[in-house]
Amino acid sequence: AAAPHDDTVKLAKIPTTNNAHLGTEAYKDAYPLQYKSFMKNNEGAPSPTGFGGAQPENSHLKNQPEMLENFKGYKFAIQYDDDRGHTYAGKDILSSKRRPGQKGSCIVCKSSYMYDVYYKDSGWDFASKPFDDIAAPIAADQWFGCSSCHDPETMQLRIYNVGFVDSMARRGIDVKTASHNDMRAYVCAQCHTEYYFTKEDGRVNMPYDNGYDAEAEFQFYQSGQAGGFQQDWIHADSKTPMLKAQHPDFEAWVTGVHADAGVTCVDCHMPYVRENGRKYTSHWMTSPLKTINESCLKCHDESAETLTARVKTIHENTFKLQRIAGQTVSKAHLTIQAAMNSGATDAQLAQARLKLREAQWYWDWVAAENGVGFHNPDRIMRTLGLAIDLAHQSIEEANAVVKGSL
Amino acid sequence: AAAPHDDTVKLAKIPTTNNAHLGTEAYKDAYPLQYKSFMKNNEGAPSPTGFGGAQPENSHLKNQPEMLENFKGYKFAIQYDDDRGHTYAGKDILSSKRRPGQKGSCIVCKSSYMYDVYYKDSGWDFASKPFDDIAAPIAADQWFGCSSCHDPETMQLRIYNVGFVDSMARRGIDVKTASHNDMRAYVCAQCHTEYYFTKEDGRVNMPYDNGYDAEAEFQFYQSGQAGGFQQDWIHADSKTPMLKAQHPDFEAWVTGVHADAGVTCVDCHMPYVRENGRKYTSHWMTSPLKTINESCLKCHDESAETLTARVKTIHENTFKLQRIAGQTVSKAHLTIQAAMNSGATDAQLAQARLKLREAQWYWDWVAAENGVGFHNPDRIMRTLGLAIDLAHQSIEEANAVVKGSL
Amino acid sequence: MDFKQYVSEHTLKCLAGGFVIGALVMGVGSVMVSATGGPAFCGSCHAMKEPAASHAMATHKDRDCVECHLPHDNPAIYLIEKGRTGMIDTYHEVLRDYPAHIQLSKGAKETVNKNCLRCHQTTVERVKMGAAPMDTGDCMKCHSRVAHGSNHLEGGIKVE
Ligand code: HEC
Ligand code: HEC
Ligand code: HEC
Ligand code: HEC
Ligand code: HEC
Ligand code: HEC
Ligand code: HEC
Ligand code: HEC
Ligand code: HEC
Ligand code: HEC
Ligand code: HEC
Ligand code: HEC
Ligand code: HEC
Ligand code: HEC
Ligand SMILES: [Ca+2]
Ligand SMILES: [Ca+2]
Repeated sequence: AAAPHDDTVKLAKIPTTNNAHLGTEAYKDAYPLQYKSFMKNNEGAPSPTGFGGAQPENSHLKNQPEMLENFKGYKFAIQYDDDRGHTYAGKDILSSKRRPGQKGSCIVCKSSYMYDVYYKDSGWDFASKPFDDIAAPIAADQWFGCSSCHDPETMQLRIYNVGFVDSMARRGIDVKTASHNDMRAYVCAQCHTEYYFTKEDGRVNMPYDNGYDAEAEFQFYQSGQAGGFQQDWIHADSKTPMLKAQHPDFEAWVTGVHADAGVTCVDCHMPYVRENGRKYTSHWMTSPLKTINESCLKCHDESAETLTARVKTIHENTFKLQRIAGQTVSKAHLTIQAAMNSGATDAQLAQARLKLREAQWYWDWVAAENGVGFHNPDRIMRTLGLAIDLAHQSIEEANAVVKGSL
Repeated sequence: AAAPHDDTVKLAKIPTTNNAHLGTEAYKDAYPLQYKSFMKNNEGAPSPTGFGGAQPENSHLKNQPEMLENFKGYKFAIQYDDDRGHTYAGKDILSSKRRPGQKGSCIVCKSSYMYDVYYKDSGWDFASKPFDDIAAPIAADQWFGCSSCHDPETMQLRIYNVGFVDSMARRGIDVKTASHNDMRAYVCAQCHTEYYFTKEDGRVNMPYDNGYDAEAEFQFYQSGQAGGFQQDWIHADSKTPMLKAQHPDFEAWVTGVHADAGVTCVDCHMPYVRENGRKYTSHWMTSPLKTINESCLKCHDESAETLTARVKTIHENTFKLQRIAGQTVSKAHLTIQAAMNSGATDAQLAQARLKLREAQWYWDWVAAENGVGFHNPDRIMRTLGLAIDLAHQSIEEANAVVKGSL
Repeated sequence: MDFKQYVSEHTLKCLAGGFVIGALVMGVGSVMVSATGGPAFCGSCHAMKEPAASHAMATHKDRDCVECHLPHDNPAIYLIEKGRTGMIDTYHEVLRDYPAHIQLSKGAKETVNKNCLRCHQTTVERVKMGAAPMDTGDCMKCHSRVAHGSNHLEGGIKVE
């Protein structure tokens, strides 16, 4: 279904010695245009909107200090950065202060080594082993390579993340028979999505069963559909069992206006560009506003300025509510802690904690999503509205337990 | 600037005896197509989205009972209906339970009698006189006629509502020299906008000075820019000085994505239609989804189903937060009342009331806007997010005054 | 050596080449003129492949490109304009420096609008835009896709 330009692209035989086909260098001579543009992922420029961007050490914790409270007791309070180019995927996980103590499952979205070596050999066994052991054999070049998206033999787009394949199957979607257009989203979706590690064997799974939005995913975790998995951690201050949301870019996009029109991640983030009059797919996956002519103006008649300003406006409206939601969630953690200090029991605080867990989930779902609202404005804003409401309800509830209420 | 057809359409001499030119019948023979389509405003069909529509007695108070609390002590708690066709403008104001006790200013947006007779004669004098006296000479046919939008002599679009002209002038915009395209929005904006009656002489004025959005308009009222006008009423339960927002359709639209692209009210609500291969402007101003082919599909390539579903999704996301905001505002009124009953003083409750006033303003701005989010989704959702946050803050504040807080 | 380098080192030659093509178009008779106004000729350039492909899918696929994109006020202006724009097109085609998505310049929009009216005056003559389309934001505000289909179709980009 998903041949890149079918017969028009000359197929090269990529060497497999030392798993060279899991890297990028082995493809350099055969596909120079794609290789060269992929290397642009090393560039670290800010976004014209002032949100996102690809600078090193662009710390979420610095830009939104409320995260320090909200993730207290969990690794995300130690280091949590804005994402940057794909070429950094390996470097950044290896140097992340979140790495120590992790399991093999963390390599799933950082290298197709997961599939081409480990999974083919012994299924999900690698997932529960220590990260450092599993990561050791992966060479620098193999952390994120062409094989993350392409079948090295056919150069067709492929989904190697078996967790995504299984999760989609539970929704009745067979990604093996997906249309070419759908593949242009699924190939990103396999990583750019909310996930959790199953309690049973540590495999990667997605909570899609009830639908793709934040509310449906919360329901998934609440109703026991995640099996033994119940929380990511217990919050240090409020002692609430928390969920961490991770980059639900796919889920945000899929119910939005662009997905309605069949516009995929690739259309915006990997537009067709030209060299010597011939088109090829840009492999610089970054803010589409850096390539607005190719990414947006092929469909939109507005000027580049109008369109950039519009994206910025959506970002600003989103970020305004995101900060309010995040800060109210922080206050709720502290209020529940204060209630505990005043002698409130777990039974008395159950409601307040449940509301806080849900509130933080909605806030985090948006904060972890990378489009800062753009991928689905009204859906994202709805999610933030729910977060604000629930966080306040939690605060009011905790106060009521100790102080009573009017 | 705004001739509806320059030399191409025959101009008819419209009789002025008994102010016939302020009605519709006098235009019937000269402009049969426009007349006939204008009469379709009498049709009372629901909208395909299930929101809005043009049914009689479609009561906001029934669909959102929280309004009964939120408007307590003010006329809007007695009767407040969804709008319907322009042909009902006179009928509905005369039969409204909100009518008794009103002033002449209420006729401003119901009939150009305001301008062509009263204003031309003696300026804004009519505005402070009793409504019933001012309304008495206006014949059934003259309540909303062709002259509401057209200069009866030239048939050009015109703005007769002097209050709008003055308010725009304060923003540096001279509507007399507006482009034709801008006129296709201003002609609606003169009525479909937030307004207040000045304390000084009861004239209609718009709070545009700091910007068009809900936050800028709130700042206008807070900073004394409205002169002697400080509130619409004192809330019966919470004793808070309240503002009522009224149909800010223009303000919602003007910073949205369609306005960016120069798409005006008329493009959607009065599309071109054809008879015998020639175009004329539909004068059935209603939900554009009833004429989705002419209203939307000329610019959009999505199917009618996809587009209708999208509008409905935006409505649903908006309405979800709108209900939460409205209900939280209700709770805030009751909480402040309870605080008063427990002996809290006005000084102690000042902060809680101020937050409630602002919260309700934001909620009402959206509830009174007629696009149910569509005219500017992320802006509207931001406004609702602020409402939810502030209403809860008010509740927490009032509780803290009496019960203390953690 | 890439094209840009080639052209910047041989600017004069290229301009002369462009001029010759333009002059040819202007100079040759009406047979040549009509042979160089349709999708087959216009679509022969790389830059024009996408407009030609989208045109082929549009309701106006039976109208020649020049029906819309050249002024039809009188034959002399038509020919001068054809030569002038032909040279510009050729220059940028050789340079390969045209943007990913070419957009109509202001003058080109006016030309197109006048041509819409040439065929559709009767349809619009009873509404405001009949006399002065540009004032209403032009025909393209609502009909930009009648001539080139669209990339907005459900199912994503069709023209690639
Ligand atoms: C993050 C995903 C991703 C990575 C990593 C990736 N590609 Fe691609 N590649 C794509 C997509 C998506 C397409 C467009 C395929 C389509 O629409 O059929 C594509 C297309 C291609 C094509 C077909 C020609 C074209 O330009 O459309 C070639 C050749 C190619 N890639 C080579 C490479 C090479 C070499 C690397 C490593 C340097 C690489 N790709 C890395 C996603 C990726
Ligand atoms: C289902 C795919 C997936 C899994 C599993 C996954 N990641 Fe990621 N990771 C991503 C994606 C996509 C990004 C980029 C988007 C983002 O940062 O929001 C990312 C970004 C990162 C970054 C750089 C940005 C930051 O957060 O500081 C680090 C470090 C990282 N991951 C570490 C880990 C660790 C440690 C694990 C295991 C606990 C892990 N990842 C598991 C997909 C995944
Ligand atoms: C194998 C997993 C994986 C796949 C497949 C994948 N991504 Fe990523 N993506 C990541 C990780 C991990 C990062 C963060 C890297 C870092 O910050 O170190 C990232 C970062 C990004 C960024 C941030 C770049 C910046 O400039 O800030 C963008 C944009 C992006 N990905 C888009 C895409 C698109 C589009 C596709 C599909 C064509 C895709 N990704 C496929 C894992 C993946
Ligand atoms: C219609 C265009 C469009 C589509 C489709 C789209 N995106 Fe985006 N994406 C954007 C824009 C615009 C931004 C914000 C960029 C900015 O502000 O600079 C963005 C931001 C991002 C970022 C963060 C980049 C950064 O600068 O840090 C990631 C990662 C991302 N998108 C991934 C995806 C994935 C995965 C999909 C598909 C599931 C997708 N996008 C679909 C337009 C799109
Ligand atoms: C392949 C076509 C395509 C591409 C590429 C595309 N769009 Fe769109 N865009 C659409 C369609 C279709 C809609 C829905 C409205 C419509 O039918 O015009 C839309 C809607 C929008 C809207 C209004 C919706 C909203 O959420 O406010 C904005 C803003 C927008 N696009 C910006 C962008 C930007 C920025 C990019 C590039 C990063 C982009 N688009 C890329 C087709 C596209
Ligand atoms: C609510 C505003 C409004 C009312 C009331 C109204 N019109 Fe119009 N009319 C318009 C607009 C807007 C146009 C389009 C003008 C333009 O773009 O120049 C228009 C255009 C016209 C035209 C020009 C031809 C055409 O179809 O575009 C005629 C004739 C006309 N109206 C007659 C009438 C008659 C007769 C009535 C009363 C039965 C009436 N109008 C009531 C707003 C209105
Ligand atoms: C600045 C213009 C303007 C002024 C002044 C104005 N209205 Fe309206 N009125 C409108 C518009 C526009 C609508 C339709 C939109 C809506 O209902 O939201 C409307 C709708 C109505 C309706 C029908 C729907 C409903 O609310 O039940 C009534 C009744 C009404 N107005 C009464 C009044 C009264 C009484 C006054 C004076 C206190 C007044 N109007 C002053 C513009 C105005
Ligand atoms: C003179 C004041 C005035 C002007 C000018 C005006 N309106 Fe209205 N509009 C009203 C009033 C009043 C109502 C409510 C009538 C009722 O419910 O009785 C209304 C109702 C409506 C409705 C609701 C119809 C339904 O089916 O529910 C729409 C849509 C509408 N107007 C659009 C427009 C558009 C578009 C324009 C400009 C072309 C416009 N209006 C100009 C005062 C005005
Ligand atoms: C891009 C199209 C578009 C533009 C521009 C637009 N509207 Fe709307 N409007 C809509 C849609 C869609 C709805 C929702 C209709 C529904 O759900 O049935 C709506 C609803 C309304 C309603 C309520 C109708 C009802 O069914 O009760 C009013 C009144 C209204 N708009 C007035 C205006 C005014 C005044 C302007 C300009 C300031 C404007 N609109 C600009 C598309 C538009
Ligand atoms: C004269 C042209 C025009 C008309 C008429 C028009 N639109 Fe749009 N619409 C646009 C443009 C331009 C955009 C911005 C995105 C883009 O560039 O495609 C847009 C964006 C949208 C979007 C995405 C933005 C969002 O807020 O989610 C939706 C949905 C939409 N339109 C629906 C409608 C509907 C429904 C109607 C009819 C009631 C309508 N439009 C009438 C031109 C138009
Ligand atoms: C019926 C009139 C008509 C015909 C025939 C026509 N065009 Fe166009 N052309 C237009 C219009 C209208 C636009 C503006 C489209 C827009 O704004 O999106 C346009 C835009 C263009 C553009 C700018 C790029 C773009 O897509 O907007 C190019 C280049 C172009 N045309 C070339 C051609 C060629 C080559 C042909 C013949 C194969 C052709 N046109 C036939 C009306 C026409
Ligand atoms: C020699 C190759 C070539 C041929 C043949 C060609 N074009 Fe073009 N055309 C181009 C290039 C290159 C551009 C972009 C110029 C630029 O970047 O300003 C262009 C631009 C255009 C534009 C947009 C110009 C503007 O400034 O708005 C139109 C319209 C157009 N061409 C129509 C045509 C028509 C009609 C024909 C046939 C009579 C034609 N072209 C034949 C190469 C060509
Ligand atoms: C050379 C004559 C000619 C020119 C120039 C022309 N048209 Fe047409 N147009 C036609 C004919 C003939 C039809 C009937 C459809 C057909 O048989 O191609 C038509 C059909 C239409 C239709 C109805 C079909 C549809 O696609 O919705 C519209 C709208 C239209 N034209 C608008 C325009 C616009 C806008 C322009 C300028 C960009 C334009 N036309 C330029 C001849 C022309
Ligand atoms: C504000 C939007 C708008 C603008 C600007 C506009 N049109 Fe239209 N046009 C429409 C609508 C809506 C229809 C569909 C009417 C119908 O189907 O009954 C239409 C229909 C047509 C048709 C008839 C299509 C058919 O199926 O027979 C032609 C021809 C046409 N327009 C030409 C033009 C020309 C020429 C211009 C510029 C002078 C123009 N239009 C500007 C909205 C517009
Ligand atoms: Ca980034
Ligand atoms: Ca209505």
